[in-house]
Amino acid sequence: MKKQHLAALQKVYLCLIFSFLYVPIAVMMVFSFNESKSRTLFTGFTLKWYQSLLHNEMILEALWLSLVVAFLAATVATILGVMASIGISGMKKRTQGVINTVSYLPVVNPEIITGVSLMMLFVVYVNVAHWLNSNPSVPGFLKFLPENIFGFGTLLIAHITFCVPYVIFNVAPKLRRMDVRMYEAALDLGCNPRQAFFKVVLPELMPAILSAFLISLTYSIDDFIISYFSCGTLQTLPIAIYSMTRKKVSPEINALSTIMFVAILCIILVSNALESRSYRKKRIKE
Amino acid sequence: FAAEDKIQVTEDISVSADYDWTRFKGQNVSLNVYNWGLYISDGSDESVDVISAFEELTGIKINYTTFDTNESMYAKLKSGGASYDVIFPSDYMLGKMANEGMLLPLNKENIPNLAGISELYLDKEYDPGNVYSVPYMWCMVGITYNKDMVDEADLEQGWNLLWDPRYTGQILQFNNSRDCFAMALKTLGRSMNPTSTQDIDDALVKLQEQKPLVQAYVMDEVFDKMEGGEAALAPYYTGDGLTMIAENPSLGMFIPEEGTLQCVDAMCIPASSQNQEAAEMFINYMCEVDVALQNTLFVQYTSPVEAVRELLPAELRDSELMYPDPELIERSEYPSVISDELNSAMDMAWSQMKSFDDTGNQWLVPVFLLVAIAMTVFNVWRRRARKKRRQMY
Amino acid sequence: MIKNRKLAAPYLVWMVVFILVPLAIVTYFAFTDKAGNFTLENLMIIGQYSTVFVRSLLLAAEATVICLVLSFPVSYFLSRQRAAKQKIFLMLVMLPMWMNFLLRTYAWMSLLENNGIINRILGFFGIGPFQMIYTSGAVVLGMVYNFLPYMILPLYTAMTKIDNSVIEAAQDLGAGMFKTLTKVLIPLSAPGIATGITMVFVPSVSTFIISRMLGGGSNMLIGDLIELQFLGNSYNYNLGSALSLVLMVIVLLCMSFTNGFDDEDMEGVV
Amino acid sequence: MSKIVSLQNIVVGFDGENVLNGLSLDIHDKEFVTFLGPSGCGKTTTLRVIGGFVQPSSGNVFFDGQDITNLPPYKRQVNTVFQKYALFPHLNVYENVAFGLRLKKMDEKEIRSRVLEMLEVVGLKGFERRDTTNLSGGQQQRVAIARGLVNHPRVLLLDEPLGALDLKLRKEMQLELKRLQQAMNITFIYVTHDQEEALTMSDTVVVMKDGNIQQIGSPIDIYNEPENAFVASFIGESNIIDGIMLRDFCVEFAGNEFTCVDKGFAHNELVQVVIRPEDIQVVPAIQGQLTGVVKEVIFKGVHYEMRVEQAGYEWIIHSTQASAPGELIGMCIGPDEIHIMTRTEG
Amino acid sequence: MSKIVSLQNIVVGFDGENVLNGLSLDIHDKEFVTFLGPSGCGKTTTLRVIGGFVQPSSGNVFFDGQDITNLPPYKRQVNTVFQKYALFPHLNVYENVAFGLRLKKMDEKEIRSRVLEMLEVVGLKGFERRDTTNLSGGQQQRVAIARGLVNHPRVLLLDEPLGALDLKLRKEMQLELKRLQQAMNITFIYVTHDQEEALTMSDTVVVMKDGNIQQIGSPIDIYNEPENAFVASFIGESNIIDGIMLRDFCVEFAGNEFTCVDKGFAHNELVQVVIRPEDIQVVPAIQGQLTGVVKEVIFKGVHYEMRVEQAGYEWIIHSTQASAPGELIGMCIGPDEIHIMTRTEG
Ligand SMILES: Nc1ncnc2c1ncn2[C@@H]1O[C@H](COP(=O)(O)OP(=O)(O)OP(=O)(O)O)[C@@H](O)[C@H]1O
Ligand SMILES: Nc1ncnc2c1ncn2[C@@H]1O[C@H](COP(=O)(O)OP(=O)(O)OP(=O)(O)O)[C@@H](O)[C@H]1O
Ligand SMILES: [Mg+2]
Ligand SMILES: [Mg+2]
Repeated sequence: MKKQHLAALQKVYLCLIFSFLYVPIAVMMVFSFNESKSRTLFTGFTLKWYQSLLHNEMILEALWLSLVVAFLAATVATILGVMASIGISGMKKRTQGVINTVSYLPVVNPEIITGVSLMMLFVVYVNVAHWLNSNPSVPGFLKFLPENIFGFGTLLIAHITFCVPYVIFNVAPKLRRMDVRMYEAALDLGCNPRQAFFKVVLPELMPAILSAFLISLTYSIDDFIISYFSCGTLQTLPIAIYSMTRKKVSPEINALSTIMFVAILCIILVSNALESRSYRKKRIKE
Repeated sequence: FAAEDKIQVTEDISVSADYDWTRFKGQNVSLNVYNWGLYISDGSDESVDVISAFEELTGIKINYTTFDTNESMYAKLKSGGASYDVIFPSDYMLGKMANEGMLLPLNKENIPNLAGISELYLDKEYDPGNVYSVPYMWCMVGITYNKDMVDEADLEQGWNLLWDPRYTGQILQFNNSRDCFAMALKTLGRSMNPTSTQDIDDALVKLQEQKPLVQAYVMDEVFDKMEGGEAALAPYYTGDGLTMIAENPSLGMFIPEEGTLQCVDAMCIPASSQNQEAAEMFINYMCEVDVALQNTLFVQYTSPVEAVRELLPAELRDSELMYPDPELIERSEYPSVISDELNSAMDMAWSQMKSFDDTGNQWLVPVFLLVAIAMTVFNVWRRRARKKRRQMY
Repeated sequence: MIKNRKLAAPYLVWMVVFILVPLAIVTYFAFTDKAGNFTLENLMIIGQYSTVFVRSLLLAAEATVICLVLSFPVSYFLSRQRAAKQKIFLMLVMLPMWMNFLLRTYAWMSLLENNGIINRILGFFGIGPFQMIYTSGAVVLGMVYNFLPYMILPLYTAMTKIDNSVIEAAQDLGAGMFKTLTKVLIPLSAPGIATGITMVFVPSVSTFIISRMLGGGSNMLIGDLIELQFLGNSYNYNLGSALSLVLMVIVLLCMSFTNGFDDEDMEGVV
Repeated sequence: MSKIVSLQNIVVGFDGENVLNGLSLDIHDKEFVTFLGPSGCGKTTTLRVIGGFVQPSSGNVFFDGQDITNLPPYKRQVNTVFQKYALFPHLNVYENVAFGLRLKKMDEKEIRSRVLEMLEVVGLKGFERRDTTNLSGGQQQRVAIARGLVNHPRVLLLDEPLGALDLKLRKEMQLELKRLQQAMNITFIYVTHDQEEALTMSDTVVVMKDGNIQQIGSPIDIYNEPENAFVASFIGESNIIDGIMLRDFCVEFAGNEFTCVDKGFAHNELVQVVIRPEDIQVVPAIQGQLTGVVKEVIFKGVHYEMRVEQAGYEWIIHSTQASAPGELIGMCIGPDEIHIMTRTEG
Repeated sequence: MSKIVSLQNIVVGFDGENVLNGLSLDIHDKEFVTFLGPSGCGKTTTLRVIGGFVQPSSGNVFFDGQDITNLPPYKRQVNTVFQKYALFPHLNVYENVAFGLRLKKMDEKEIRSRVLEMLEVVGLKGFERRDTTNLSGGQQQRVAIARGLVNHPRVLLLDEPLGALDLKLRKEMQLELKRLQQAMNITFIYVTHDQEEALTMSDTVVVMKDGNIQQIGSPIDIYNEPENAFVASFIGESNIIDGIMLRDFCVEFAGNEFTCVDKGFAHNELVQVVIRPEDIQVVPAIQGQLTGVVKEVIFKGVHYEMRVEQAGYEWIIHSTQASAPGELIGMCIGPDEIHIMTRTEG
């Protein structure tokens, strides 16, 4: 009896929490179909914001930039992070501790500090380059440093910097827990160490690597503060949105978010369905 | 206008023909333009896209981005965080930047349209002789009000209306120290530009007095709030007031009789620009009558280009908000460039007002820091010791 | 296994150049004045902003505690579901994180305003309107909303490692629901709690967007203050760096109490 | 001996399938009772019903005469040693054992003396401050037992406590558990799927299959007098052959008539005959009641295991003398060694 | 039979302690060799030396007469079945088995036929596309074996492959492994700490202790003629008693003289006597060569295990007849059952 009450209570509670999480998103989606620009009164159904979204170059460009940066940053961060995890796993405990602690800094530091400190690094670099290039007593071959670095490069560097630690924290524990015998088995069956790495260790780490990649992607696409300080004259999607939230968010942005939400939901559902189907197939065969 | 001395670029835009618009064609020149958000006729809401017209006309690619405050724009340039070719600072910021050598003197030969700009907006104290700047838009600070919520009779109070406790929680105030202090000083009967720390201290008292009445400190969020009927009163720029009124007819705006701030947003070329000539071409283009007209129609600020007024629809041409009484203008001031010292005093006062409690002891933070570091060290040591103890087994 | 330490070299270089050097620069700025001379003045000035600090820490702490209280049961329930269901629920928890942070907060504005959706609905029943937006409650709500998943996920990860039989063992030995919670569940999810607290507290204490959008800018938080130094009217890198440094120390201090830089604990963080 | 735990018509279902189908069982005080059965037969579930972790959908649980069906686990005078120990990883050995006592708000001094005493009993003196996670399997095992016993439960439930240990440790722990039960003088209810373990330790063995009880009895009864083929084959290796009961004391199987000691079956009743491998005597082929060909001989130390084919049936024979594979041997089976059961399906 | 693997004076140390102390050993082709010994005695290490995963600090490994001490694992004609299988979880059954062949860049068709053939041999036909993680322990086990065997290694190393399986499955797999080895006709080197397993499967058993070899021999030799007390006690239960060899064929122990079949010891040499529990006959007290009091009787199914105290020594006796605890019984030991060893320490 009591257990049933508890189960019901649990369901109600979960429902409440999830509706808390989804109410704002629902609002956003509903008002992407709103006839007027009002954010609080639904005056009628329309698809015009979706249409005009397709013609809003500013938003589309920002979206494109965000996607490109996110993919590049996530890819580089994943490669760098995986290599680092492997390298670190071979080090002494104490060295590992130091490296982990430093890697932790971007994670636990307020984003604003990471953003500002990176910007200051770039500024220092710009000043140094400027000094080198303009100081007549510096030999000519040293005057190659570009001064105008703010832009895509700095944005990418900033994103990679805050993504790598997440990759390491995802991959390193998996690597540590991985069964050494798996690697030995590969050697035993005729792999040389290199083959063993690519054929056994890497696939084994793949789920962790994949989730690290996804995490990096998420953080990178959503990042506003760090990008804000390092983007130069460029505009990522969050920056574009930020400049809008200070006026009035165009319902086009709601439309964009709705599209993105639906797209992500579809990806998740499809991948889940595929997985469970192959799982069921396996079951049936048994 | 004779058709032959005009080049028709688009249906709505023609530019003067005695200017070599095409000299950069095919050279892959691009300009980084840094302007206020929603401050140009960009093609949205069925307006005319003046930027793409410029691109078509000259073959110069415009990389257009926006900022939201003078200060963030300044910070970005100052830090070297980006290099722009054309920027749109306001008066006092323009003066500050010029003083700091951040702007290039303009080559006026490349900007013949300067001649079309009304004397009223030229040669002001922030940039004597317009060495660095060409005015782009002009406005004043007024008070928007919601007719359903505000008694018209109260408007007599002028700036003091913003200190009227009957509107507690209905007032939106600038989230911008400069404008807030200007208003506070005005109600004290002083110049809107602080001249001493005494001014700042007194204004601070005034602002702290006002704080309980204020619903929120906002900048451009004001559009959304006022149009949505979230608040009754909000001081803001006249041009934006016109936009708001157009969206929500129950809004009104007035300029207090005792005088107000007038503001100019001007076009300048930062020192880091690599394409001064192209930038000057852009500035000249923006001063074309057709272009200025379109921008004014979109932005609803007053264009300094004299010929524009005649081309405007009647309700704008005769609007008190767009072209106020010259006497009122006489009574108004431009924000001046103030010293670093006053500026940081103002900041301190501003953040004090925002955090509205009494100030703490200046030793608090260093002492706190030391304690924190000591505790951290102790903690790490303790953890290490515990680990060691565990490993003993 | 593959003990090729050289593989870490690129990252180590990266780490030094893009993590350590920037922090060193921040520290340098914090202890110098505009002319580049050593000074403690920046840190002294911060003393006058102590109310801002206290307010930020309090609000962040409030948000963290609320997140913890809300998430604990959620994570527990999730960790006791069947594997397939767990996956779906986890996705549901993570999905909002894919939506833009600013837009979600903006949506809350629509909900909370005086003429907002909630007040309209309440008005329909003849209640209200209430002033909800531009209160510190709204700020805390925004923090809770935005950072709740960061609390749920690490807690959940920690709890999946708790075997059901351990809970049953506690009951078997005479612990009722409350005692099981305090003596077994909470101690065993401690790593998750620690990570969660960090992941919620840190961004809460430094946010300036939430306080601006939902708090109406009336009450300044540390994040606002720092932003003001770097992007605002004040334009004072030195003070901004000093503020950042202090904030960083506070955060690291909190961290050192909750969490021992153990990357195992970080696993659940997504 | 009085009944201490009594299950009456317990039905438990998961996902619509009944795991226990109306199980009834009495357990006497101070006995060592073992539930024995193949994996999935419901042993753990039965234990969990007694412990209070599973609510039967019908039926009642009595403890010392009182109905405790709806009593939550923490109010029952029963303690459990879980399959994988379920020690609290955040507590050291001492605190693990003291856990139950602390909940009773006992005096710290008394707790101390009882915990130390109990640790001594299980042979873990001096391990108080050790982390449980660093202990070996056998040591963890003993902590789990001490943690249960220190509360002086009336009944201790043990769910395959030795499942994870290796053979040698397992044998040692079997003896130790038995000794403990006698020393503490309380009831142990023990779950295993290892028949040797069940025989070695128990006073009473409950053989289960598919949620039903197959047989309850002392180890000797169960081994020597299995009630059906399932019990016979599950308890030790057996030769189980279909036969016909020609008349009292005479049974026919494997194409031959044998005298036996059973009677009371119907005339020509179809029966099953159980013969333990060690009960078959190997004799020269001509002397055998049956003859067969040796297929395989495996040395098992104590004896040789031979598989002998006779008329299509493969006999398992344990003998101390090895015959060569391929050899024709005779087999003799004494009347005492033939055990007759009524034939059942499966 | 030729030597296929030969270890000479292998020394392996970890952390400054020698795990193997100059171990030498020859393994003959096509034999089933088992390393048997208590946990930590160096069995796995020896196997890893042969497999190439551990480099001995001194000594040589020969394979088919060639020194392969410095050859890396992937160049040795040896395959290993790891303790917990170490199957590749990202590959299905087929791909796991095909792994080694693919590395040899073999023709896809040939791979297919060999893999399928091998899966059939281990009884996993039809399981090709299954995920290894969903297989039962025994099935995983067989995949691991197939993965090794499909490469046609000259020697297959197996490290406690049955350690994780339950008793029933274990017994089945033992027979199956033996059958496989005979079918494939290659050398198996097998590690276990379960003496029953070693006896059941091996052609040769190598008994190890603390990195040294104690005895090498056939299961029967090892069981019946242990060379020292360690081997005797490790292989099955034993009564080991100090005695004195009075003269050839006559030994004194437990206060009595016994005839035996051993000779060649020095006069009055101190010896140890090994007697298996099942070799002691229980007789009425007056008829016994020794008399003792029954302390404990445990029913073990096939027999009763009795602990009998006689003059301070506790005898273990296996008997099919139970005596009552406390009873005075006589014990008889035939000359054949007495095994004499020179006395060693420990
Ligand atoms: N919580 C549960 N939910 C669903 N099915 C369950 C649950 N617990 C047990 N079962 C099912 O009930 C049946 C009996 O399980 P039980 O654990 O009692 O078996 P067991 O005899 O202890 O087996 P084992 O020897 O493997 O431990 C099994 O088929 C099992 O799958
Ligand atoms: N890589 C290693 N580092 C340090 N010590 C090791 C290592 N491998 C083995 N040892 C030590 O060497 C000794 C022998 O180990 P080995 O694994 O060979 O024993 P084993 O006979 O296989 O035992 P088990 O039956 O437990 O598997 C043990 O004391 C072990 O602790
Ligand atoms: Mg069970
Ligand atoms: Mg081993």
